[in-house]
Amino acid sequence: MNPITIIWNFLSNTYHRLGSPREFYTISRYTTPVFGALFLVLSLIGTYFGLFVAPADYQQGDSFRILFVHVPVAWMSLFVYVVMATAGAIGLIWRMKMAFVVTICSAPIGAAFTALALMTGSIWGKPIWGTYWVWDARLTSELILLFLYFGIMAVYYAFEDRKTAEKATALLSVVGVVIVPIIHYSVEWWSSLHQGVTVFAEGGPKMPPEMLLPLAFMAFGFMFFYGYALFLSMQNKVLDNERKSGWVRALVNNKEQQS
Amino acid sequence: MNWSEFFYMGGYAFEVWTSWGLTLLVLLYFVIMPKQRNAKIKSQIQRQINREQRDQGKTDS
Amino acid sequence: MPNLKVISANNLSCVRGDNLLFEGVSFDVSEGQCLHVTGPNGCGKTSLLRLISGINQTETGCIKWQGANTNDNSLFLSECAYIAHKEGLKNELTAIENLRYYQQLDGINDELALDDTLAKLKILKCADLLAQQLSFGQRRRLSFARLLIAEFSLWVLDEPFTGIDTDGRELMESLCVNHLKSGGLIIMTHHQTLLDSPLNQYRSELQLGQA
Amino acid sequence: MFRNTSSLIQPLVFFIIIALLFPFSLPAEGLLLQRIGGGVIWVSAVLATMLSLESMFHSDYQDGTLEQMLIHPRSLSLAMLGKALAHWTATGLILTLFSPLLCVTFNIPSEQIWVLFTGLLLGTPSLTLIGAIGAALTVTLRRGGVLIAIIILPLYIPILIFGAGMLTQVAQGLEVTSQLYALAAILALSITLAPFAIAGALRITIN
Repeated sequence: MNPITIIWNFLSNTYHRLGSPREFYTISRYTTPVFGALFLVLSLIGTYFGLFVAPADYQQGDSFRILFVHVPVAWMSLFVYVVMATAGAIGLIWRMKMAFVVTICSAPIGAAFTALALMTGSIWGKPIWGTYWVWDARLTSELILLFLYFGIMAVYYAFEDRKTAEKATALLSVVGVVIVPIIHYSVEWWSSLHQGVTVFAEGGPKMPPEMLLPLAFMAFGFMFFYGYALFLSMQNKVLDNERKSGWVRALVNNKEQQS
Repeated sequence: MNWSEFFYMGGYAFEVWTSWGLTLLVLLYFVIMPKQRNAKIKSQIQRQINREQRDQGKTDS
Repeated sequence: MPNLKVISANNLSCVRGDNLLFEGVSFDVSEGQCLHVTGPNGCGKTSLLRLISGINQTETGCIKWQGANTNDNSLFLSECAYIAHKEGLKNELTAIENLRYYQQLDGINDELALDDTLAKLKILKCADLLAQQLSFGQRRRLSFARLLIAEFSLWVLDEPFTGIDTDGRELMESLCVNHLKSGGLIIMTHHQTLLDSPLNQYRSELQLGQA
Repeated sequence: MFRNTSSLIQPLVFFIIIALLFPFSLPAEGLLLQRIGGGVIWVSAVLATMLSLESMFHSDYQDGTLEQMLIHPRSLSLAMLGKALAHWTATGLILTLFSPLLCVTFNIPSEQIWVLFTGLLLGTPSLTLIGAIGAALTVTLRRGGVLIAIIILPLYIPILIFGAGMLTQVAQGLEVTSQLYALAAILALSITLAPFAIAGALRITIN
């Protein structure tokens, strides 16, 4: 058997196992702590290098240290959106139950990342621009992204029937992901009309390695955090959705008897 | 390295620590909230099972 | 017989919220047969009809028309007519305009056939009244008229005999019998017995929701 | 043939009233209105389109004709494209035709009126098509109006930016061809993709 076949078999096996709520629950009980631990290790290293080792920026002084939370969080806000929409598309096309759970559980996390990116961005903006808010292209697109997340969450909670809600949410997230690039370009063009805005200079064109290193650690750390938080929330959703099934009841009952 | 100097952050203490603090709060929320919810859902299901068992006992007798 | 029209369902189920309405429902209906779906309120009769007619997608099992899956099957859709509680009539249009709309959707343009159909259902005198001016029974008859304007083989009828007078019921029963005699299929719900109805001899029963 | 004339007039009246609220809420400077008038008209058009969306599928859903469309052998997405364009002629097109009149009351110079008119003509069909996705998603909900706004307004931003931005460009004496192309591209994209999303949304929500 050649290695590609082995990898393919492994992937398709994982896909099918993750597609079943019960299998997902079993697997996630092992993977979730691993994600949590990876997040802790990576973000602690990143924090150490970011706050203690990296020298102060020659222009922005120590305020640039906001970058180590702001930039990863801003990246994640988009990353989560893409994951959410991809999962939504998978759910709609292949009718995969667990894909909808990914979509629905991602939305609040993505919204929180987006809100964080906005808040840290405007706090950082105060010393740099002299004001909390400027109609900068990136901040504005991020704000619109936040409203897209709100819309997606609102749709999910508007429907009484869970399956309808899941599919409607998935459809809206797919529609959103088509429009996000258009929003991005339109906002960029629009902000170029508003002259006089100082454009973010993130430590010059080339980032020195002592800044890049902690940023990379933090970025990967946040990615694992997303995995960790997503799995925690998906476990709850699965328990809630499948509360009438035998395996959930057995699981709860066993826990009770052990304690 | 001097700790008070570290917390002073070259005069940007407020900006840096609110940003990092807010991030930490949000991260904590997404860890603590699901864990609490998990316990809640499980106890709900447990109560449901207990109710059904009691109900069954009644109909049997 | 290769051309015998038959609809067969296998292992259908319906879940609403957390409630399982029915599962493992299977049946076969072929030419000249009428499937009578019975069961208490809320047992999923209407949901079953909506699955059959293709408004809702099947979660489990499948429905086959002439051996082919009915999902996105335009041959099936063009041969199946579904008459629901909601009559599918536009209030702002007259009776004949409503009927003409459906006729033209099916690509036919035959003014005479419209009049004939209305006459068959004895509502020709209402032809130029707005649908909102019709009585409930007249609206039922008008929605029934839709079955006759194109060549549908399978009629899916949700409580066709409610809200109409005895005369109307007899009329509709005779239309159904004619349809069955000419090789049509009917799947219907009706909360009362059909034992004393002329449909009885074509009838087979599917009971939902026996606990 | 319009049997329901009130639904034809309501969005138009709403459009004009919103636009006329602005002069009352702004300082009395003729120049200010002239400068922001185009943006005001665009915002009013967006709001008027959005208001009309809730009723787009509502009566069809209530009387059961929408279900019948769902199970008709003809393509649902094509039917929805037709439906959206018909809806547009009764809302967006009429707003566009009336917009020069509002421009006159705002003292907008005539070369800008043309730009605004063309922009609305290209932009409002996209507004209706994208909005119809939201209308289809919320058709079964009893209180869908606010939800439509939350879903749809963020998606309207690019159209608003290019449409209103053209006026700023013209006022500065710059070319607007690239924005016109952008609006046309968005329209082409909405015509090709939105009908599928509308049809998909209806199949999901109607059950």
